[in-house]
Amino acid sequence: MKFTIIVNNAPYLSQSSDTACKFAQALLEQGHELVQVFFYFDGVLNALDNSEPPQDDRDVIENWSKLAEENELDLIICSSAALRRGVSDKLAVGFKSDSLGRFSKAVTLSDRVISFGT
Amino acid sequence: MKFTIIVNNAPYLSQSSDTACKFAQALLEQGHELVQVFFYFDGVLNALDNSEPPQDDRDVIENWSKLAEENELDLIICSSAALRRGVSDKLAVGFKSDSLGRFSKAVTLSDRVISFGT
Amino acid sequence: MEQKTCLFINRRSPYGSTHASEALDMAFALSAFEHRVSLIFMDDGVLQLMRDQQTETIGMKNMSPSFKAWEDYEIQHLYVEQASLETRGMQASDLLLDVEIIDSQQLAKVIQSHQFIFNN
Amino acid sequence: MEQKTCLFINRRSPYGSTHASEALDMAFALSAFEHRVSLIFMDDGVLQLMRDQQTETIGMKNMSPSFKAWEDYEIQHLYVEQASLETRGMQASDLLLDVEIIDSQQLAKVIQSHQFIFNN
Amino acid sequence: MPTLHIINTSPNMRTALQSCLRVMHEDDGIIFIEDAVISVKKDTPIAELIKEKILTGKCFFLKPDLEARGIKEESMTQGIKLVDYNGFVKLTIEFYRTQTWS
Amino acid sequence: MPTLHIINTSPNMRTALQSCLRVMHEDDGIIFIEDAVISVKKDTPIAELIKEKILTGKCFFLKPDLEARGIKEESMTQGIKLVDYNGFVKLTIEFYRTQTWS
Repeated sequence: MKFTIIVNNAPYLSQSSDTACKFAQALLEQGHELVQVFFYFDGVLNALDNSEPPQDDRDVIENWSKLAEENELDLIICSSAALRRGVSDKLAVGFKSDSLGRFSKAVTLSDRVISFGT
Repeated sequence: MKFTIIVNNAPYLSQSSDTACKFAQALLEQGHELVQVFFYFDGVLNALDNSEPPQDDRDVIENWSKLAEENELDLIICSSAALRRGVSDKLAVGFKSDSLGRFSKAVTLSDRVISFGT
Repeated sequence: MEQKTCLFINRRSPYGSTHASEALDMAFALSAFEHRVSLIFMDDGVLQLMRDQQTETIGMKNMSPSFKAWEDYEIQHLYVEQASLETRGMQASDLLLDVEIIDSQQLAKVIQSHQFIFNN
Repeated sequence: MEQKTCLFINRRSPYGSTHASEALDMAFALSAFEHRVSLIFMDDGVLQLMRDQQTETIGMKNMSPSFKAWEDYEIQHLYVEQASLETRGMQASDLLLDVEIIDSQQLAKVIQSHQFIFNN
Repeated sequence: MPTLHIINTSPNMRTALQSCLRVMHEDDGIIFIEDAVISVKKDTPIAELIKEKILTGKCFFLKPDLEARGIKEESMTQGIKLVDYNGFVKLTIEFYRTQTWS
Repeated sequence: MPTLHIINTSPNMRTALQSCLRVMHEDDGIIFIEDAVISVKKDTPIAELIKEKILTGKCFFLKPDLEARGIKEESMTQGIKLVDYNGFVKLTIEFYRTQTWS
């Protein structure tokens, strides 16, 4: 089955980004296809480069980067939401900035679109 | 009277940062002293440089920068909250990253400590 | 391209966050890319449609003109939940647009008739 | 330096956000800098004190050990609101710390005895 | 030494107002800002909740947030007080401390 | 074609659950994740709210979030179903669409 996942919240402020990442991992392990992970609203803040969480806590952004690398995933942040918030061109590994049009294409190709947070 | 203002939420996600800025302006116009504006939790995201909101909307971060310049204010973001979230060293005009100790000193000097958001 | 039926459930007050305005951007974008988009306003989302919003003093962009852009897009339906209006002491005449006012059971059926639901 | 009396009102569930854990960091910092700090747990904040939290599967840092750091700081009081426990079907024996369980009216008085209130 | 309670989220969407009312002292004031200003509407469940507090004359609303949301004076509960940002600052001085509820 | 409703905030703090229940179809399912898992506790006001839904056998809870918050099996309402992340994925396939309530 073909999934698109939407991440609507900033990392750390909300557990939603963590849950979305665990969910994405589980669906990939089950052999499903992840068409796109789209980051909207404050979700675009998941792409900030060079975050350094405390050593004894998890690294939300790195978890996404790893998942993207291992599975050749598209992690797309909405360019206009990112521009508004000052998320610059230098993004964490695996993230790309693109338009709502790119998201719209993912919707076309998907059997399920699942939102995490807001 | 001496105020410290705490901004707890990200810009745009929440109106709290806007309200805090309007409140700060009003208290300065009334001749009160603003010891410190301290940004905590996702409030540190107010310091992201180079944000470009849509032309017909307000620029929350620039509003803070202007207020700081005109009134020689300290806009302090919590360094550990910033590090965790990937808010880098290059901050918007008027913002400085510093420890909770710096905030603690502001508390010492204040008659009122007022929180906006969370 | 395969069109999908997309339903936006708008539950937030305007201005307290950008959720209301950014959700509209997404709805318009999906509509522009040939998806079939409808919107439901419920809970505090009904406040997005209030007449006479004046945002000068809070220094934020007025959302109301955005709703006039409806006509440029092929938005299928605009629904408002009756119960949400009542709880807030509001009536159809308070709203700046002609909408379909429906009860909660009809709303449940609207949800069932769409493929994808977007919340905000 | 003038000491202030600071009260943290912790109303959030742990793990759903970092509010709970970052609020503790701030409370400890103010205490380390000679302010007189107390904490109230109310609403979902009482869940921060639940015994036997196991966070391995969600991949997040367990908050419980942080509470043992109390003893290194001079935290004045730890209060828990009785009504918040009851609504959640919880009892004092569910909590990992000895705390002062107070009713809502006592809580109102605690607030009145502090200079600055911090919410999260 | 009364407290000014600041509510900034909608009581239709969150339970912060109930918690605030539960632990509020009778001398305390309350100001509704941002999304919380919807509480001003008369003849609603929230109006009922804050009825007694309004009678004490210590129920305030931030006017710019009311205007932004198009809420008209004739739909407001009687007895509430409107303030602008300047008035908000003055309230935080008049009361001894503030407490924010989100 | 039933819907899976996803609740991710605490019904003690927000009113999303009430809105969800109001517009939910009787065939729909509901899964409580993140801060919403506190809804699992028996003999509470929330348990009462979702009582009927539990009887339909379509009330799910994300187990890792329950464990994180130290909620024991003996304090849970009978009839609820626990799932892990894999089970959560399967539910989103079993139901025709999802709707998230925050």
